[in-house]
Amino acid sequence: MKGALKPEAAAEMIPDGASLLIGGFMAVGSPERLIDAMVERGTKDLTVIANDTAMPGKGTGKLISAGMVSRVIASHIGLNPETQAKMIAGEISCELVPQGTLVERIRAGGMGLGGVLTPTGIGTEVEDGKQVIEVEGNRYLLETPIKADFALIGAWQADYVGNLAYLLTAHNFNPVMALAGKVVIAEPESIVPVGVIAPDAVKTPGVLVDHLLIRPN
Amino acid sequence: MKGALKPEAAAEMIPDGASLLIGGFMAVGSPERLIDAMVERGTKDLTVIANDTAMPGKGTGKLISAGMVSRVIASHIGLNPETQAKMIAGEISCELVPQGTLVERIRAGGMGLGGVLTPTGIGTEVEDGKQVIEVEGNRYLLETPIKADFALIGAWQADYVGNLAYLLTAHNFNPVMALAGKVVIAEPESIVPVGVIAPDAVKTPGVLVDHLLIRPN
Amino acid sequence: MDAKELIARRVAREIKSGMLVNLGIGLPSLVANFVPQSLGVFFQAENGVIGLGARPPEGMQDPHLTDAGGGFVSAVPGAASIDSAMSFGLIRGGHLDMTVLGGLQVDEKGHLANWKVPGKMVPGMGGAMDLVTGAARVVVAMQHSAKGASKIVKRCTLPLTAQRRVDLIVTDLAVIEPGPEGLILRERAPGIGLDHIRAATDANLIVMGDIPEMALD
Amino acid sequence: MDAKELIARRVAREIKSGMLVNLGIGLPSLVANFVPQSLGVFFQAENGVIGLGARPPEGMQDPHLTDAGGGFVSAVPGAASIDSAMSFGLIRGGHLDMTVLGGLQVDEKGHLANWKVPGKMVPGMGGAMDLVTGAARVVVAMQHSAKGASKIVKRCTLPLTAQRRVDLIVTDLAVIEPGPEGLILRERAPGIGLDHIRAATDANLIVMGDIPEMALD
Repeated sequence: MKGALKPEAAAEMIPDGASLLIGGFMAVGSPERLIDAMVERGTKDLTVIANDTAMPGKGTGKLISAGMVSRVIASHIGLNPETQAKMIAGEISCELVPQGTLVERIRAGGMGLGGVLTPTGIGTEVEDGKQVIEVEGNRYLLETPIKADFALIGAWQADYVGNLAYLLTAHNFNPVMALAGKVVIAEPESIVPVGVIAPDAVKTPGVLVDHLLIRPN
Repeated sequence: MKGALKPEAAAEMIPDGASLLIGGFMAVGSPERLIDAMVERGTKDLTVIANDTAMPGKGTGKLISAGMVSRVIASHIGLNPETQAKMIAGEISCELVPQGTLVERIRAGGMGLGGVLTPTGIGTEVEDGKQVIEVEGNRYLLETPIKADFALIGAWQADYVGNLAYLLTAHNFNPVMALAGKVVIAEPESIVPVGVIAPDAVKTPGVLVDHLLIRPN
Repeated sequence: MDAKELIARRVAREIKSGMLVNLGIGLPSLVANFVPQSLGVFFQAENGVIGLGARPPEGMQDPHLTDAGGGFVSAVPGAASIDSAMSFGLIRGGHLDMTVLGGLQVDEKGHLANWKVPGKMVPGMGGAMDLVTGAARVVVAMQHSAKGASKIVKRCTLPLTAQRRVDLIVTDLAVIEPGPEGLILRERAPGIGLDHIRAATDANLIVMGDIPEMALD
Repeated sequence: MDAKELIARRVAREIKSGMLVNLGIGLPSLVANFVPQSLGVFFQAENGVIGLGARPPEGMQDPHLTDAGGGFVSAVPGAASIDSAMSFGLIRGGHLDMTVLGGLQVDEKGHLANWKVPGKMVPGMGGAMDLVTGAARVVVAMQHSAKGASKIVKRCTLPLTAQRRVDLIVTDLAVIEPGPEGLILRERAPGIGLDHIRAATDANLIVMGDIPEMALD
């Protein structure tokens, strides 16, 4: 059984310089209350690993606007002009990763695999500096695993075992990221009694989740 | 929309010498009606890729007993003495693969990855003859992807789009195998109208499924 | 008919019954308007849904159901939720029958550049590299020229999206099929002559026999 | 108390509140009987469930809910279904807090052999290699000797299960902790003297200070 934390208490656990996997796709499925509490606290020098940096005022975009992020690993930052501007100004270093590679690198980190062998990026500048492995006559990039100090997960339902269920396109990176954070904090939209989420509806088993955020209000 | 086939019609699609991914764990979640129809037809020289060969009279064990299988790729054959006997007699060649490696190799085949980098098997006889890749100071076996001519999937519910849902421990290898067969045949316990399986309950999207078996009776 | 509608209508004719199709943001997304519902086509949004439907009526939008551009969408009967790992597994594994993307340049080798203008626009590749690498069929939908310059060139000067040769280019002037020998002119836009196309194209076009006008449903 | 119960009771004391634990088939499976429900421990069956419960009453067995040995089980409140990819992702990724396995041999380096007797027993490794490679803690539960021969040996003559040093060995005679310097004797079984243990062990044991008797709840 896991107790549920207030967003402020969860934000306090995250020190300056931490690396964070943050779920969501253009902020859909992102843990917004936790992000708000982090902005309130003003943690510095964060590494954010996420599909994108959303847009100003939404999801991970709030952390960018608040100047809390020094490094981004993402597949797309094009809809957040502030990320682009800070990257050009040298305030944020950006590693851009193909979306399918990014999710597999995180999965590999979380599932104890040594990396990802993908055809994506072969023959492009994504190949630069990377090992190319030939398997059965085809060439693949070796992409390294990703783990982080924290995974911040947005979910639909949770129970107090920590089991999580997601809705529709709010799944995105969340189920995979929940595997790869040393500490996993989940922000569900509701928390239901243990036993209410059917075993087949659980997408993230509770054993992966360290802390839950309390219900809104 | 996919029409539903009788088991005999599905079994007829599978020629001698075909490679088959067959879902199930000790026959739990295996497509039993399809296997029965295959035994009736007596297809020869099959390669069976499955977690195990169950036991005589159950699941893939029926194909072994009927002498239809010349090659097995599995993680465990210890509960089927016929597989052991035929292996020792040289009638079946067996490749034994750690269970976690087997499922990842099939996933890699189905998801267009070049292979699997796993720590499992390092320093054991599983390492023999395989490439070892060092990533960030750790050593991993490079295990190659697996695909097959057919994937034979046992499911709980299907709709006529081909979407599949599974129950409890009858998931096992089925969702991953549905990615890696050139032709995917699913045997559901029931077929429901399109729209009845909620999008979040679908574990195998219908786009992966080529044929459904008709409902029993 | 404006240029975008022309392109979208022509691309729509490439889509066959039962396909799984991914449409890029912008021009490509217009294609859905011209695909008859009777075809039973499923559209994938790579952020996590198969079975993308129309924009929902005002007041019925749901923040858990959006497309890859972040816009509100609906789900058709038989839709399936997928996480990012499954989404890109389907793409990279060749289960996606067709992707339609915009382009900045396509060259005589059929190579596409569509994700970066060094020093100007560095939004990240998002899913584009996986889509072009893995989809069974890649169709580029774009204006023939931008700011007076041909987007069809001898050799891409912008960074490539993949080393894979795209399958078809549809512009407001022509339909062009890249092949091992070069760019084959297949169709002319209504009322557009060969000389017009040649003059607007900064690459060699292979012209074999009479070039018909595009058929548009 | 028979030898098996003794071993199971002692291993049970290694299990702490909130752990995720995988118990092997046979002797290790008895451990569950001695873990108080109040600890909130979740048992994983690698075939696909977290939250394994007791055998269901006669007539209430369900073919979709079995353990890795194929026996009928139940699910506790808060249980989660997982497919084989997630199951072994949890194991290999270090999310499994403890695995308890049987052994054929353990040697002075703490290496375990438990899956093959060349020429005699070749059942396949099933999940054993992944479990020993990936679990946070590996406990071997076995009789000290088989057919009069010590199962604790200088160097394994049987094929290894992994190159990883196991964390603890619990037998009917002793509790032994493999360390970088060798096998450290930690506890004696009730009524068993040091000389008895030494005589029954075909390997060097490091004995430091007084060796207490096993505590058994």
